[in-house]
Amino acid sequence: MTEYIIKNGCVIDPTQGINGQKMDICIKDGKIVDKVSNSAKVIDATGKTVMAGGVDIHSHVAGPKVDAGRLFRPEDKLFKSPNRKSNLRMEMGFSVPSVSKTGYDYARMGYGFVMEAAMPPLEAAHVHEEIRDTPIIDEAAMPVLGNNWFLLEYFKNHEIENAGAYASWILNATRGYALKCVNPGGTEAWGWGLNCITIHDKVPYFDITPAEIVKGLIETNEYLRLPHSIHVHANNLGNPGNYTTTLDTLKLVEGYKANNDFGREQVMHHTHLQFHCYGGDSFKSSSFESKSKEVMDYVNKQKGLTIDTGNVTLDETTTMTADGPFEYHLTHLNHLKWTNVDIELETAAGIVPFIYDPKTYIAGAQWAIGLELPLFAKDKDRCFITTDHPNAGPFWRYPRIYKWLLSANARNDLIKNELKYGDKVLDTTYIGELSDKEISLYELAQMTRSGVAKALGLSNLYGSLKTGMNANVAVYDIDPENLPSDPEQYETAFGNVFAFFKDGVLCIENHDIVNYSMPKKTVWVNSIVPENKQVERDIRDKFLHSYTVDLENYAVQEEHVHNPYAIKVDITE
Amino acid sequence: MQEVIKHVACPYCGACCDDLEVTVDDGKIIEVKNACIIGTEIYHHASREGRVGTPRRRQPDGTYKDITYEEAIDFTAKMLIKAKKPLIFGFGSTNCEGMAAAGRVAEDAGAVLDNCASICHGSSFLAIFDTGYPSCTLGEVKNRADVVIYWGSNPAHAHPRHMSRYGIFPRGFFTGKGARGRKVIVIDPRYTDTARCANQFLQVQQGHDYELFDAFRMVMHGYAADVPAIVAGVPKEKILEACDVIKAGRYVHIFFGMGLCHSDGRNHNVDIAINLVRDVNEYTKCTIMAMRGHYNIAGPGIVWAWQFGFPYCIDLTKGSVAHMNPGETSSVDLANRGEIDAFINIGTDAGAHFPIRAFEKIGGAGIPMVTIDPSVNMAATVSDVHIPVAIVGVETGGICYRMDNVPIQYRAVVKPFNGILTDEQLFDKIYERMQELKNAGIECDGTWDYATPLADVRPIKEVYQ
Amino acid sequence: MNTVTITMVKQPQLFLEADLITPDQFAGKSIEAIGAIEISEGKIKYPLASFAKIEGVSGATAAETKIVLNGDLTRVKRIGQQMTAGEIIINSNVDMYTGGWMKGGKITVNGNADSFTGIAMAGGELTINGNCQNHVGSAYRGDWRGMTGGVLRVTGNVGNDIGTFMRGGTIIVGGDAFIHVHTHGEGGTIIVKGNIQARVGGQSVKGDIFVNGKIDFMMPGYKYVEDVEKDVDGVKAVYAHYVGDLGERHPEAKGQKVFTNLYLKK
Amino acid sequence: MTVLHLNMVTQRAVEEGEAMESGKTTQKYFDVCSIIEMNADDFKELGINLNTVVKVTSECGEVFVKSTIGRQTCPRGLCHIRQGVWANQVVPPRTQSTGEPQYSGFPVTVEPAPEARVVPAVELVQKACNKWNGKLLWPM
Repeated sequence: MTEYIIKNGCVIDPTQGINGQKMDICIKDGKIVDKVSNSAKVIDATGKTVMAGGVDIHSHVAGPKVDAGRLFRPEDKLFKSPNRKSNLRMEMGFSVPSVSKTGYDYARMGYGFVMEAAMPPLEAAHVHEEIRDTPIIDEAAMPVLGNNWFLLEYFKNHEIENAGAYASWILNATRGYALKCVNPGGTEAWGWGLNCITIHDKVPYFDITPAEIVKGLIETNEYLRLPHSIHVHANNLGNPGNYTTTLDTLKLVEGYKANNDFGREQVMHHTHLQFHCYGGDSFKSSSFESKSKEVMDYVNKQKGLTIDTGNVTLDETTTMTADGPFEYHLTHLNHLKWTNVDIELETAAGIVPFIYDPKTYIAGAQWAIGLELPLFAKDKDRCFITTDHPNAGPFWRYPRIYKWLLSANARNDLIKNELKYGDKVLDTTYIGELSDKEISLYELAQMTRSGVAKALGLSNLYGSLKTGMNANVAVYDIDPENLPSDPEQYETAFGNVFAFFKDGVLCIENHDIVNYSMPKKTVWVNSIVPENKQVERDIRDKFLHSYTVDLENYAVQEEHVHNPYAIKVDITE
Repeated sequence: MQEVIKHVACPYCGACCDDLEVTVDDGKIIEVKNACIIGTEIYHHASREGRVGTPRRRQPDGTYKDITYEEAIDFTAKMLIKAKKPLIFGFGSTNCEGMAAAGRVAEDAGAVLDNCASICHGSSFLAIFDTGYPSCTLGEVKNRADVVIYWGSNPAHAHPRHMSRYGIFPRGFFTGKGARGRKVIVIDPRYTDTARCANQFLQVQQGHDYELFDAFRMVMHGYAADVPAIVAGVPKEKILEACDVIKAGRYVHIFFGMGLCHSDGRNHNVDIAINLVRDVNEYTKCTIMAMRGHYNIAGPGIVWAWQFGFPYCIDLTKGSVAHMNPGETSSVDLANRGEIDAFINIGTDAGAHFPIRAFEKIGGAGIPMVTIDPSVNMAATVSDVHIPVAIVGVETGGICYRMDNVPIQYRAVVKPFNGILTDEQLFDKIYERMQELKNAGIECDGTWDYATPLADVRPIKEVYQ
Repeated sequence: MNTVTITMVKQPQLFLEADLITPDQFAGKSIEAIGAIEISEGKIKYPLASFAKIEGVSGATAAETKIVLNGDLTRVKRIGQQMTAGEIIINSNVDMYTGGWMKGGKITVNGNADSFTGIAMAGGELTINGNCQNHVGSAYRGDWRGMTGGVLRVTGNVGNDIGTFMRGGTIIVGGDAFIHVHTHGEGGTIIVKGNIQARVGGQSVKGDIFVNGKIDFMMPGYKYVEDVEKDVDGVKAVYAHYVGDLGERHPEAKGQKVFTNLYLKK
Repeated sequence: MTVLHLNMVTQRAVEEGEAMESGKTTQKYFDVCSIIEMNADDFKELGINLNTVVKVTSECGEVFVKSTIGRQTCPRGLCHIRQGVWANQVVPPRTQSTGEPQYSGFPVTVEPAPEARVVPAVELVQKACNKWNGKLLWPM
């Protein structure tokens, strides 16, 4: 097998405390090794930054809702799709790219692993079909469980073993990775056109509250000793004044401890926090303001939490979430087309195009709040960069977000020159207070590599350049010893990786994709629990009476899971 | 030895019933349980004498001569490369694996890729582009809906088990009374067999559904008083009565069908229906769903959306980007306008289901034509080459998308007849052959033995980077 | 202003896509360079000179460039697409998308134009001295931003979907329209001097529609207000003023709901 | 002789679906698809018996089919031929720029043609495509 040596680059690897040290990275047989033979192909990384492949903790890239977003927005392709490169497949779409563009663009940013943020269990086969067609990147998907009828009933009666047996069955049936929770209870209420705004609102019929659901999920997750914690999108997303709901939700972790063998320390990951840090009483009134500091103050002192940002990129994009009632609310704000899919017994989804227009005050404030979160974060290993792709902006804008974080000038310029209500944004958010704060490349690597992999329980697969790791390595045109004076260079360099290795295969060489046919993994958790006849009977019963597919056709068949990589977690041992 | 295979999904309509039990004896299908009359017929057809077991080439006298797969694949691959604008149409009856493979072929060939939605629920796509699609899975209807509306659709005939599995009769979690607890409204120009199951039947004047929807929306927007005395042939009292039923419902669901898509206004009949759903959500929960015809006609829309971003009518001839605009890149319009120079009919029958005045411009235009289908259909009878393939859901499995876009995993119950290929295998082989031909220097240079070369017209090489 | 004259000398077997025939593309180019501009027939790209004789001189800028097209252009699509300035005169029938997404300048077609003429037009003048097919001045699929500006004039008849999702500008139809006029409109003005079969102003939010002939089937959602005198394309007449579509959402301005106005000539 | 001016639609029927799956070259498909259904009063006006062959003519063609009233009743002025080869002989291919032909809602005339032959599907399609050589290769 081919050997490579990435010579003389400035290596940044927080997992080993390496910060810009000049060293060689050797690759052999897909792994990072201590040394290679003389015949190894040399990649000259002089004056460049070398990092482990990026890890995305939350991105909507494959599955029914993403695809519906592609399907219902032909205008997202018109004059907006890049011209095809001769040796690649077509790359279609701006805010919701085709699977080819998704794989290519992640590789171009130096990312090797992406977590699909929401997989409706009933439609898991669809997610795996798209994963098959997405080139280069390894993927995993989280089944959405915060409004699942089985779990609502088990949690109501506090049957954690039963909930665990069911969740374990779902992870295996869907080839899923972690327990995702979106608008707990609220999405079930949406089945009747209702919602749960606070964590104490009762879910219609099921007589349970979002707080009880979240606690139940935490207990189930730790009972199952899963690699990742529960992954929460809290109630009341996107609404002015919602930060109190957010704090209430975050505080639910108090008293719980992580229980797993994967090095994960948190018991809850709260996703796209930007959408959950709003003060004020309405988008229309001038009371709308940032509460990122209040929320981050709590996050900073609570070790049981990790978060990702959900940065607004000021683009025209497509919002999509399992938070059905939120999307219904959104379509009333902008009167644009609205797609909704309620999924029997499980979840829902809504999709609405949205324009984060820098000429509006709200978009400017949302942009600022998204940047405040990582700037406030004390522990960069617990705060990760996302755009909640495509909700706050497309993922391929990450390099632009890095620019805004790495360079205060870039941020301040934008406030001054591009935001129409820049002064008002300065008044109502904390971005002015942070006007000289910048993160380092080392911190960026924590927020996009090491920290993310740890929170996902995937430290032994991703996010590190330690010897023996799978060789996912990105080389960027940035010289840490001579940082660019023009912040635009950050965006260019992080968006067009100089070289990228995926599992030891040279995928991008000299900025061009040279190989996209390397094997890629579908990572999933094979959870094993004690036999549970009660749950088996409950499952049979629900399929007999309530589902419209046969139980025997529900689990994704082996032939439809592509390049599976199982992480076995056996709690019976 | 007899074997009963259970939980088999049916390859007929978009209801995708997955509870069939098929009895097989020595590779022959003996009995089918739980399927409707049409589904049953599909399984029996698979075992019937006289199926086509090898590819065939049409002879000048109209007879067919058996050829090998290699010859058929070579013909198809060469045709796709040489034609300036080949059209690949169909996919009503294939699995998603076949559609994904066809997507790769079409992109490499620079073809137009279209599916049966183009003449079926394509208008619904246009409406979804404009207005979105507030929908649900069928289980939501079964478990929650107490008001069900079938508008311009006739499941009694087109989706025979739809009403019993999902729409009217099933007892769901919150709908334990089944049909007795549901109010059913049917709106159609004809008094159909579905209408016989309705609590309320509104006989709309054919072609005027749009106006009737507008009247419904007026009521929802508080302008009931301004509704004219008769709208689209329906008296105002009946409209108001139906609106009262809708507003009083806890969960309202609208199923719509070809009655909207095939009449004047096409997409706008659907788009206003979707807007009515938005309006009704101000009062109570309301969702809508297209009554997709074939068991996997939702599939190509889904697969191609992730490959190209468009569900149908995908013009890949530019090579650099995909383009979609029904009315221009749609199969019937391409045929009407004489805008294609090669045709693949796959898993459908353009010969029977296109208006003949459109089809004759393909079948009678002297352009090369290939039909890929398990059976002899009308398109096959005028094709240069007919390539039989395995029947999905009978001889091969795969993923198919139900009308609510839920993926259903299909199973094979018998081995492919005479060892014929699946769609996926066939398209993969066509793709391989295309690479071989391209490597051997075969290219699209504007000439092809059926076409008149244009003198002095020289193409530009290296069309994109 | 300099003029480039293009005369079709050959016909394609299929159709030609000529989105690069615009003053913007021609400006500052030599005749040879213009002849080398790509037009495509299916997946083959040809130099324009393969199909047409090119004469004259282009201007330094688009605004100083006029293009005259002669010969049979019935099978040529996308002429004048996205043009920003200058002038195009087409002495023939043309195919689809003529003047699509145009932002400025002037196009005159002395003949009929097919569908999607002036689609998502944002400015300039587009005149068809003949009939058009469907989706004149309409939006691209899925886009809520249809025609936003400019004047689109058709002297003859038009088909369905005239000004769908229109948000600005003016469409004037000298003859009849079939169905769906100003559907989903949210601004702009449409004047139809002939008759319309049905579906005028359906789902329209705001804007103005003038009809001088008859409407066979009125939308139920339009309500008569009063008779008014209006000056329409230079001619004064009395019109019955309707507002609607009462079945659609409407914005408020100064505490009043804003409706689409439909003026039907008495 | 009476000539009716009707509005025509074409849609699926369960009989058509079943026959289609048996094969479009079969007698069964021929029997269930080559029929026109109309309102009883319109039928009476034609002055013919059930199953008499009629000629249906639209703007773009004509077809001979057997006449019935049909269980799923049409209102006066509307007629229905089950989707398939015979209906498509008269369906206008115009699409209103949507891709979908005018399958429902186009004017036809219906007149008795008791002497005429109802032509089999293959013959209709092959003739339209200039590929008819005078004999049916598929026995019905």
